[in-house]
Amino acid sequence: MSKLLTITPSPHMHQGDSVNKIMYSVIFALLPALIWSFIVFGLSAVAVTLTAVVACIVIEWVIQKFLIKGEPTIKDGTAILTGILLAMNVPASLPIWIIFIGALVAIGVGKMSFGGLGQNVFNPALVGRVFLLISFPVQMTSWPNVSKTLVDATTQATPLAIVKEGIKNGTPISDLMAEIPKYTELLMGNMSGSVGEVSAILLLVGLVYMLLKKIITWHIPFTVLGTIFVFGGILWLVNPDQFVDPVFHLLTGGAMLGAIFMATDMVTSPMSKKGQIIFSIGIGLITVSIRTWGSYPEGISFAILIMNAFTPLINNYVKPKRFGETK
Amino acid sequence: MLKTFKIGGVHPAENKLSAHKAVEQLPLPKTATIMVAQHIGAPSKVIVQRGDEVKVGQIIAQSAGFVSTNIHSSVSGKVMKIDTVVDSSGYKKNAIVINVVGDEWDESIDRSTELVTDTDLDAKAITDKILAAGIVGLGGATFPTHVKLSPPPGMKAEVLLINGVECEPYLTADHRLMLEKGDELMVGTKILMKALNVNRAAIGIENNKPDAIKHLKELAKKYEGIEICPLKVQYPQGGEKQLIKAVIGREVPSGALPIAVGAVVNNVGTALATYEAIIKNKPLIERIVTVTGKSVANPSNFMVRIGTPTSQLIEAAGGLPDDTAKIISGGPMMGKAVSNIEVPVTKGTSGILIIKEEEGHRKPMQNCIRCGRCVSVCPMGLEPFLLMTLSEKNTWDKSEEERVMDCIECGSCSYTCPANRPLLDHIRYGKMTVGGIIRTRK
Amino acid sequence: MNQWKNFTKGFIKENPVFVLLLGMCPTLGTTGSAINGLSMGLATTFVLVMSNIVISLIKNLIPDKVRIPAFIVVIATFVTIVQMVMQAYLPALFESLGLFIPLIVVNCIVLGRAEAFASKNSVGSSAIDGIGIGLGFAFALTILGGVRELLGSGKIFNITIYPEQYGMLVFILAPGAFIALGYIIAIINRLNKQKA
Amino acid sequence: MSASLIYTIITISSIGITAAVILYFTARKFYVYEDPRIDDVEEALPAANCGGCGFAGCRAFAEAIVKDNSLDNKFCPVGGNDTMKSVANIMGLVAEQKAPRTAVVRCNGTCEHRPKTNQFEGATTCAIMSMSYGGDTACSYGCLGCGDCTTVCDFDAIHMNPETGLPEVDDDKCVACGACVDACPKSLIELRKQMPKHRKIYISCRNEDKGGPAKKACSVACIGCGKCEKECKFEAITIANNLAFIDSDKCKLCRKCAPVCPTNAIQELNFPPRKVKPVVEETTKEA
Amino acid sequence: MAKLESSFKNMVIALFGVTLIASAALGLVNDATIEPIAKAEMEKQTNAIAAVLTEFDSLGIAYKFLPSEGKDSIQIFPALNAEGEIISNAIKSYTYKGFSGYIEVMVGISNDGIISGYQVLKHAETPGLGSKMGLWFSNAEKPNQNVIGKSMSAGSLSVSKDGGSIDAITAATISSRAFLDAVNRAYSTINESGISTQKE
Repeated sequence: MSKLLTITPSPHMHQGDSVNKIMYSVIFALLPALIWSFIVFGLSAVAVTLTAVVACIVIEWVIQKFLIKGEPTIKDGTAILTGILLAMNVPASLPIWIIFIGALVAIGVGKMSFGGLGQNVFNPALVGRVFLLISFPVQMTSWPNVSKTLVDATTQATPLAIVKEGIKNGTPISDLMAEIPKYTELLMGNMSGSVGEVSAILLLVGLVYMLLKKIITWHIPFTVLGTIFVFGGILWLVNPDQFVDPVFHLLTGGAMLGAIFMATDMVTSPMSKKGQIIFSIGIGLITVSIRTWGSYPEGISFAILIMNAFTPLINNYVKPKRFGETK
Repeated sequence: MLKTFKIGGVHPAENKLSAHKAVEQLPLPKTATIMVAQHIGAPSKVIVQRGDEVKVGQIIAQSAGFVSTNIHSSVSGKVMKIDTVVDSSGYKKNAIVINVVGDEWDESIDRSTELVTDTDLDAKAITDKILAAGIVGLGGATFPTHVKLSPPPGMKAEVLLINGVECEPYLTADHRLMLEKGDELMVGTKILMKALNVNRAAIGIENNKPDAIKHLKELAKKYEGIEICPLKVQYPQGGEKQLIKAVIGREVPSGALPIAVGAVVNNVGTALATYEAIIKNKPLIERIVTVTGKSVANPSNFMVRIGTPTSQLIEAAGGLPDDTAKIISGGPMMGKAVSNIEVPVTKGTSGILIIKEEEGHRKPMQNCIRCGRCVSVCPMGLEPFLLMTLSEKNTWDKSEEERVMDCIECGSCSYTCPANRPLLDHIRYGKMTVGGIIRTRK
Repeated sequence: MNQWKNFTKGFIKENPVFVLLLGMCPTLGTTGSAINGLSMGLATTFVLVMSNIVISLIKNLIPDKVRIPAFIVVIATFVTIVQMVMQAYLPALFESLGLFIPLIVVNCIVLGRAEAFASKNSVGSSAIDGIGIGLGFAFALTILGGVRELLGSGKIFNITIYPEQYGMLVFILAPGAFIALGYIIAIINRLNKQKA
Repeated sequence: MSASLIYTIITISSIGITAAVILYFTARKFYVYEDPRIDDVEEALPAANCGGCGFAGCRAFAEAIVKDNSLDNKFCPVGGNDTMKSVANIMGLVAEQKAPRTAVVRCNGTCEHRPKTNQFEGATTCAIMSMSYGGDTACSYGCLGCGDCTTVCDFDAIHMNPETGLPEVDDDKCVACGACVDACPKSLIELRKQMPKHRKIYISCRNEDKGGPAKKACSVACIGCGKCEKECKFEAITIANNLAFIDSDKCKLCRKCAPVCPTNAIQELNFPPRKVKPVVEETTKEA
Repeated sequence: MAKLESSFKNMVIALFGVTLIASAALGLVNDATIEPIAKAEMEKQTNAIAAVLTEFDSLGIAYKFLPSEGKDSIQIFPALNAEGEIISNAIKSYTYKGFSGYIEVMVGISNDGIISGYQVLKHAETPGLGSKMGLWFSNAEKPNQNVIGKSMSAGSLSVSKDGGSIDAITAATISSRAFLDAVNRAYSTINESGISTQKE
């Protein structure tokens, strides 16, 4: 025989899934919500998204090629995903140069500083987003008005911001609710907010797709949303005049986007199912706490980043159930 | 709901290409190379010399300890040499090479096919005879069977499990055995029950072999105490601990043997070999081997004498295809890629699998993305990603703490890893090293 | 020891901030601008030099078991003097550094030099060591302050480089201090590695 | 003098006195004696913490020396005789002098000498490869080329040569700590006595097969023919298990053995070029 | 000279000596700087007052007044003209309604209710947003956001969102409201105290 026999230790079969496939499937799952946001916010959203994606790819390539001097791995789709998620977390009206800085921070600080794919402690897109939020608070909280996008963008507060300010001023919840869109509209995607926050229902479509493709399991998204619902609900039951109702919590802000696409980021979430549930409960509690008592109207980004920091600890202490373990 | 184990598991494509092929007798080889170490434990002691004439079934190497067993000549002829030969791993191992002349069987062996359903030997005598016949676990682990039949003091077997799961993709040897030698299997099981002094036995079969389940269920009516237990198709259903969990719902504690929960597991092949040894006085000199693979012209099941070179089996199944990348001895999940096409069949060879070029190579390794799939598929509830890292960093004490020794090397982790990381390679190394450390501690 | 080497080691090779990672509290807290960093660095330098001199003078009078309290008292005295003088004559600077001046007492650079150097060496060497390390500290704080000020508000020493609206606020805040420090240390490590 | 000044002096001074009293009694109560020689010995050691001495690190080594108060079987390979001498001075003992050693790699199975018979695709560490397979060549004794020895070296003294696929020791950097010796699953690395100008002559092979298979697997394998053994006047060469071995403590670097080897398995390094009969040159070229 | 041993006598004497000298040094420096420090503090306050009041000759005696709304008393610094009449007041006002709570503002209001200037003394508002109030409300080029020169006598100030005349800081309406709350409190306190109308 002319060819050499290959020798490898077992197993000799592989499921055939790859990092690339997973990443591109997640991107695919994001598309409906992304396309809807293009329709709602128009060209500015397209520009923001394109800039973020291209910037992420270029920055990752430059860092890998010239700083780390390794083999660039941009083809695995993670940079594209980070770019899309970053774009979905900022207002569509954000100036291009700011989103570029966001991409630089997301990839440069959030990902490559830790050693690249798989090594990062924090979700890179959220690192970028929070960096921008702290650095450029004005631009990052000027949301284009959905209903007037085709004309010139005027700014409008997000439902969460309206409620937050209202409560601060002592306006009763019932009056505030009149100011914000109806729940059905929130679900369909008719509120001001970040590029990717607008349509809860299309994000849910993405979730269903990812669950069917077995890219993620139900544990993280359902626990995060469930915790937000339950904790928000408890507060609401205690005093419906002081606290908004739980459905409002679920439908507004980045709750859906965060729970479905950001918290489930494999790299920064715990490995075991038990750990994932602890992680998700933490996110839910911190999110509602920040929304209710914190100084920012929305808190899921911070909540996810905070729990990201706990992930190694959770991984260390929460072990899967061992076979043959006696309780 | 079908019974199964509870933690982890995967479901690889089954590819049972040769399931409908009846077992054929493979012609005798020209020379038989019989390895001296064919089982777990001490290598046997060679008792023949160069130039000796041997008969089929004649003992040529003797058990050299409690965990060891006898080896018999599978052919008749002349001992050509006793020397080292390259085995499947590329290392040189001792072997007895016999030049085959004719097919002359030892007189004590009963070669008739008539079914005898009972033996008057007692438990001790059965166990002794199993040792004398050189029977080892034929599922692949090759653990000497007589050791399994001798529970340590203070322990008592309650149930005998016969493993007809055959969860490895491609392999069909056990499947064919159950279909074609059902009665002998049943009698063998009864004998093993007698040896263990238990009155309950269960044969676990994966649900993808409905004909075998039906056939054995029919037969089981005749044999008291044997039940047939269909199991969900889930890899590694055939793992000893997984099978026990699935069939009787008990979990073997970490580091303990199945006997700790009152179970003894034997392969269907072992049960058949027991029947032949006890009833027909025939030692373990041949076994059923599946020769298969997507590129193989004629995937088949052969009855093969121990010591036959692999090349002869492949030839019988239609020859070695041109685009062969790997030849695997055993199944695709736990089998071993052989370095050399001439390696002989041993007692543990359950199949010869030929893998095509496009499926035969590992994809480039990527960074771990901590997706946690290895954790969710591990049937032992371990964290393969962690064990691999610990192994790479040589942190053995932590590795032991994380129960690296519990790994059953089923390969589910490597199979499922989207980043193509060689998890099992590193874990196996960790297991070997930690095992060595534990032994020196004692 | 070569006195020149003794003096220069504090800048890069044994830079208290970038290499030894000492005195992080004032480093992160006071470097919102280059001028604040520089002032804090100089204040620390003064305390460092004075305490080094005094400690090397009295080193043989102090029994081993009470040396730490004695050193701390010496250091605390000089810090308090700095604080009072600054409050009296530089009230604006005192306003922005106020909280961190008393903390110089427990700045491990000062006690560290006292313990590791001044208590074993002559007055002259100790003074030079104090100046070197102190200026290295001031240098590090100024660089960090400059970087933060430049990135955060587009200025350096209050001279506008680019319009403030393009500044990244986070660099003025505490997280920016960590990020900037981290990357400066990375660059210094890289430079040191290349040299080696 | 103002009142505040007096108050200051009184309060601070009384704090000082109280502290001194407390410290004095605390120091007496919690007095712990630690042999100051441990610190001294540790300071004399090279602080490489490589474990070459067999202890967990330099501190552990120092503690062991002071505790046992002897230098038997204790040697720091990194610092060598100088370090041991200064340690001995601290301890007031006599240091055992050891000849300095360096590591050599006893395999010369480059790609051309030793053709591949298989293609290995598992995890690329020698340990894992040797655990599951003898290697990807017909010689199951030779270098696997995955570089386990290079990763364990704390002194940057051993590197893979990408052309030959074999590791090479940097004599100037090697301190003979033995980390690579332990790391090599094939036990190919040997610590040999350091000769003048780093001259070395050794059997660059560990193949214990009989002549035929050995030669077939690798063209420069030692076939255990014994010619070198007969040639050596100093009884430095012994043959065991079809394999020759040159004892570096007995070898006088006469170089008589190398030309007689039929397979060129004897490696000579850092020698001046040979002025010998062209016949030998011929054979060298052929190999 | 060898190091002193750690005997009881040595330890006590050494530490006593060190503390004695140190405290003496400290006391001396304290005595020397006590006046400049007081002067600097004074100057700081005077500067703040001077920054918010346009024209005055001297400062009257500062006093504190507890407004009917609010829990803390407010410090008022009356400014006098050459004749010793109060022409305006600098009021150290506060609010708790800031985005991050407490804000302290020095506001200068003339007797006829015109705001002559303000200075934010203490705040913890979001940098880049609420923190801009120091400049935002004194921008002479943007009449809609400038409070200086506005008359308080017509009623309290409020942001345009709440129907008032002042444009809030972009994306920091709460801080803006809080700021105006502090300004309004300053005016109402002055009115309540009634001292501005009294002549001394």
